Amino acid sequence: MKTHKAKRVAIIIEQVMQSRLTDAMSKAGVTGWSVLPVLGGSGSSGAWSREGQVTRGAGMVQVICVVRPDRIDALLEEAFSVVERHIGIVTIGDCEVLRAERF
Amino acid sequence: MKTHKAKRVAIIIEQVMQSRLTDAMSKAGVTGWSVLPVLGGSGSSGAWSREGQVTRGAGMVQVICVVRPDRIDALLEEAFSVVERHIGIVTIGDCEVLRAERF
Amino acid sequence: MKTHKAKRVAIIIEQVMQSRLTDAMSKAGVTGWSVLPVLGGSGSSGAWSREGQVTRGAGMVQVICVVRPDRIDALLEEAFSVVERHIGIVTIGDCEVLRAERF
Amino acid sequence: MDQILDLAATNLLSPIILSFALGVAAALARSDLNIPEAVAKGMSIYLLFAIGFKGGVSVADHGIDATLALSLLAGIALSAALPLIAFALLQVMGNLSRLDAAAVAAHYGSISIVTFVAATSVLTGSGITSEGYMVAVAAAMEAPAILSALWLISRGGDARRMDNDLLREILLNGSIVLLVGSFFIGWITGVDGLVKIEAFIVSPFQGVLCLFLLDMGLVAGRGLRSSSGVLTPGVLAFGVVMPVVGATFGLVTGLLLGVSTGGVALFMVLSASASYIAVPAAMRVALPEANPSIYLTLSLGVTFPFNLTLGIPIYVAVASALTGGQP
Amino acid sequence: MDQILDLAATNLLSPIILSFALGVAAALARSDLNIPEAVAKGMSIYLLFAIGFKGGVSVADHGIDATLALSLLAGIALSAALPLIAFALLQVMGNLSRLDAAAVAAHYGSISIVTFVAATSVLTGSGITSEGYMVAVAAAMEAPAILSALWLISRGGDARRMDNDLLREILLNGSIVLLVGSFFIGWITGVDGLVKIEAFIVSPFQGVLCLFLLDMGLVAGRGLRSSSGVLTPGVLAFGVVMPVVGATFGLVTGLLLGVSTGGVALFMVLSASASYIAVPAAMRVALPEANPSIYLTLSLGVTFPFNLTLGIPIYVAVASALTGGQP
Amino acid sequence: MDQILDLAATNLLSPIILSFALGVAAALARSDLNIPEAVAKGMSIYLLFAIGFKGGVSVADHGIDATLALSLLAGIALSAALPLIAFALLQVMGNLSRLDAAAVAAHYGSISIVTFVAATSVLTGSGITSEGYMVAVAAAMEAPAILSALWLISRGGDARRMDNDLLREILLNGSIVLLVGSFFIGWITGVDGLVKIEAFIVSPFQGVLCLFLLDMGLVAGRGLRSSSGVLTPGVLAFGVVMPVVGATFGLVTGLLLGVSTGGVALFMVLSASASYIAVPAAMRVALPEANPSIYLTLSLGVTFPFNLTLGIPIYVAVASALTGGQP
Ligand SMILES: Nc1ncnc2c1ncn2[C@@H]1O[C@H](COP(=O)(O)O)[C@@H](O)[C@H]1O
Ligand SMILES: Nc1ncnc2c1ncn2[C@@H]1O[C@H](COP(=O)(O)O)[C@@H](O)[C@H]1O
Ligand SMILES: Nc1ncnc2c1ncn2[C@@H]1O[C@H](COP(=O)(O)O)[C@@H](O)[C@H]1O
Ligand code: NA
Ligand code: NA
Ligand code: NA
Repeated sequence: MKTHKAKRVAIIIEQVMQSRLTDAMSKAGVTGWSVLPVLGGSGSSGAWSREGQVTRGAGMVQVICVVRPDRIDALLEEAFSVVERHIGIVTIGDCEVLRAERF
Repeated sequence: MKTHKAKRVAIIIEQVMQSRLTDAMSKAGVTGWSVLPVLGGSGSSGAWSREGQVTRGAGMVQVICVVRPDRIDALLEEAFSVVERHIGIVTIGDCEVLRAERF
Repeated sequence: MKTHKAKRVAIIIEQVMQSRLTDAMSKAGVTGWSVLPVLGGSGSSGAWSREGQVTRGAGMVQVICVVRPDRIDALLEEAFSVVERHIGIVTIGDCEVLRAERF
Repeated sequence: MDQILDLAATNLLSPIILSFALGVAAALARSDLNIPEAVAKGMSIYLLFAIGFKGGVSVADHGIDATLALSLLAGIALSAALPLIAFALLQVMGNLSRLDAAAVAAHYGSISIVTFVAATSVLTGSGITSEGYMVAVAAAMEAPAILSALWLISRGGDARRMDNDLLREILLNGSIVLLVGSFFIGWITGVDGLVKIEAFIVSPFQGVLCLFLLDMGLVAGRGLRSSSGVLTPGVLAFGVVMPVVGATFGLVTGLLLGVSTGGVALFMVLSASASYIAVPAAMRVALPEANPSIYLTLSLGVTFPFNLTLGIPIYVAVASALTGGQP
Repeated sequence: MDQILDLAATNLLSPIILSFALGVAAALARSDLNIPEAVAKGMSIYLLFAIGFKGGVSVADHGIDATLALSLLAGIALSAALPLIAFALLQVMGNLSRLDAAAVAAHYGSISIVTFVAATSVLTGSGITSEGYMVAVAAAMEAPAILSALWLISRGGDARRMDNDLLREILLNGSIVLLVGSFFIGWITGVDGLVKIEAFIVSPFQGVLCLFLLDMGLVAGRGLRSSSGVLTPGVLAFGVVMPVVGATFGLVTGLLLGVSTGGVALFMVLSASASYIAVPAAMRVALPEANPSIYLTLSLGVTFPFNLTLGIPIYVAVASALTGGQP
Repeated sequence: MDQILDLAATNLLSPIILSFALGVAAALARSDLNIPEAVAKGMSIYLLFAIGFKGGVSVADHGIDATLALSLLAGIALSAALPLIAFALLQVMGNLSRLDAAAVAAHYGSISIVTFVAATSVLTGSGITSEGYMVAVAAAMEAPAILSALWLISRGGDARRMDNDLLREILLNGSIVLLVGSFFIGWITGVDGLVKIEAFIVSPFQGVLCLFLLDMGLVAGRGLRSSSGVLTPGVLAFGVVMPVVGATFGLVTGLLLGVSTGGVALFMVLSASASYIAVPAAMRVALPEANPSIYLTLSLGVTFPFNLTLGIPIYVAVASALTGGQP
């Protein structure tokens, strides 16, 4: 099948920052993303888990965003401005997509 | 460690289409996949979120499928026939796997 | 933006093995990971789903771990010792990361 | 008229409606208040189980009415016919594409079980009884509208919308199975069974309904916020006119069947209400090109609040007036 | 015999059993009815907390029976011994590998707390009392069976199945901790404590149990559908024979201990029932090569419904007959 | 003194506290017992809705006290002032960075609604009444502390911590909206409304609180286990000293306002308690460099259990002694 080159950006970020991140992504002209739940994890700031949590301050989500390669710089610029002072991790991978006309 | 080349296909698709997609994948000879929850997202058809939803018509999932490179075309063919008329996004990435004999 | 090469390891493993896996990863000097929920799937040992489950024996999770390329071998060695006798699947992909100093 | 106003006022200031309003207000003000999906689904399962069970017990208690079978058939006919009327009305009032119009029409032929539940609360509160089997009528009215709407589309030359998998999904969707199943459980176990689980399915029912409507309000408010602009004035008006049209058909049906005052009111409510749980799923499978923002916003954001606040008191008052019962 | 049939009939037509049947039927018909995992887990926590608490209150109320310690020891012995019998029986009846047989055996030595809960419901419904500390016996019987089964395997030369982490996981698994913990809370706070939370843990209990069994039915039905063919006729038969064998051991134990009619019945039920929550997790860690479809389907799809429908009434009737109590 | 000990003993052996202790013990012993996030969130929504509603009904029932507005203002002032005191105290007692100290201070100016709920349980159990509008005071005290703490930081030259989005998130966070919203619903519907949903929001309340505190215990225990070492002895001591200091301010405020014995006790409890739900979220946005382990562990792992076990009985006894009420 005919596929097209694209970039898959995965940003693991604190849940409280999610809307700020997606707003910034919109500003960078990115129109599509998906948010995936994260159950727990560990990093330089220690371990955490969602189990039984009611506080709204804990917990991270993963925002996945598939973009055309030429949009990646604007996206990273904006995303970085949000994650800069916050914990979290941004990865960028190459991928192929079907139906590139859709995004 | 010894690793083997494979393809990682990630399909974000409406939940109502999940069983149709996995049935189609079985038909294409794919025997292994995993389904991950998606909390929300945004695209050309607007934004959505799972929060508080009881309708069965909303919401997407991500189907992840690691396949041997030679199976990828049959898989995409079948997957495409399902997602064709529906919203959703299909990405294919290169990866290495441990224990290739298992799939 | 300046990015750095890294490896993204995704391990789909039974939930009962999760803490054993992350303990092994710590032993291999890996300090960061995230755990994502998996709703269901299918493989050589049949199909499964989390729906309505109360048993603690069923269900898998996906552990995602972004590491510096030079750490990958130690990580796979340790991860393999845990998944060896168990069902599950380990994929390794190339990626770029922002803020490499953080991990 | 005074009666209607009275009933409407009591209704508007009930904990149930105020909870819904709180949800809408919180969502419009962009509060982060939200109810987890699993909890919302759990509450909807509770409500379906409770309402089905109580309906079954009532049938066990009062025996089968001669009109039960007729009522079921009438419900199926209403559900199948209303989409045609809705579709025609949309041609006149809205400027929707055929696909969008058919998808909307399917929702209005089918029913909203929460509206039904809210109406039974109002009836109980006013001391008006109704036939226990109306729950079964509600279940019977869920699916036929979907088939009607798909038939409308296929008539337009657009084929292959339906297959066996979809048919099974429509007929055996979770709400129907749970409603019908618990109805039979209630019927079989009768009052003895009810006594055992009364403290679970009767006493806390109103309270759970409050939290559930809080959630519905949150979802409706979020929908209105993000889909503002999707609905033209004509389509918006349809969201208020169609329930009244539907209720009229329900009224005539109920009067012809000769059911009780409460039964007539519930026929009106079922005909007036629009599906929100089951039909959207069928539409996503069969008519994926139809815009979900339109039918979800119209059903949950316009018609549901209309029925909840004004519709139900009106239907109850009209049914009371025309059957000689008192509201 | 008449007694048994009566009890069985009442039991079969109770809301609890019918809810389970509805779940199985919905799953077999491939309805999309399902209860979210979080809600199912929430209900199981509620049931464990309530049953433990009530057991503790009952001990606080009636004082410690001289047989409490003996009953606990007997429970541990039963749990440790039954896997050996199950394993031997499987060698005769089934054609399972040693690993699969050991994994299955572990499940049958351990207990199913939902079966226990359903049995106490039947006892309460029949006006038969039982020792409050039977809840503690249930908790004590959860883990020893796992150790027995692992010993069976290690005897076969297969070592390194057990480590300290696993031992801690087995002994401190969530159900044991919650059951024992709430038992002590009930014991400490006594009837005063019960009065405070009665409206939560007593009144709605039966209703929650209905929805929980609906969920168990859905999961069992889905399991039966997807694992049909996994179980040979011999293994299937084991799923019905073993509970009867276990119940017989439980019966003898209960009679020797001289506990009440209800106590004897519960010893039978605990011995007859097979774990579904805790043991599968231990097996996945220690015996990953054993096929989970076999033990899960057998435990939840065969033995659980057997006990729920026929087993419990039989055990209660037999216990009544042999202790001179009336069912 | 005897009174205090009595009250403390009754309190310590209540199902609520024992459930919390069970949770802590299970987590410290590394049991896998856990309550799903969705269920925990569902319970917290239930508790907020119930407590708000009951407060509103009580206001509807007893009329508006002349001191209502004064109490609200006093609450806002307390919430704004306490962070300054906490910050100063931390400079003396701990060795935290300015950022960490400000983040901790924000938590102690704000309030813990579960502590408030537990205190009302103790009051009800002791037959002490309190003003229904104290729920509104609780809601009013949630947010000002956050603004105070951010002001503290901005004074240190560190700017741009606050924007309109954050301000909206703080003022319209889910707990405030639900608490205030259900307070108004209760107020509007009054006793009539309460009667309708009493079986849901009153009767099972204590029981739900038990399970919720079990969950809080599990989370607190896990936090203590993984953050042991994060807190220096000085900071740990702050976690016990600050509530007493806060309670003293609350006491004086309550006495000056002339509210009832229960009202004074609740002013003490609100001032003594530290936020756990809303403030952490604001801190993660505005002060991401502050270490969450410090404020979460201190608030949930130290101050919450202190208030729950010893604090509340002391505050109630002191309030009783100084207002001439009896505990
Ligand atoms: N290398 C990594 N791979 C995957 N997830 C990570 C990694 N590092 C951090 N995370 C996630 O980000 C959270 C915060 O990381 P940190 O800022 O290092 O404490 C962790 O708890 C993980 O959930
Ligand atoms: N570029 C993208 N990256 C990640 N997810 C996407 C993307 N585009 C669409 N999606 C997901 O697919 C859904 C439907 O997309 P669309 O058909 O564009 O409305 C969105 O709501 C997202 O959850
Ligand atoms: N090729 C695959 N791609 C994605 N997930 C897989 C794959 N194979 C197995 N899995 C996941 O791992 C589980 C166990 O696989 P198996 O050991 O093959 O039965 C499956 O149920 C899936 O959730
Ligand atoms: Na309708
Ligand atoms: Na057993
Ligand atoms: Na405070």
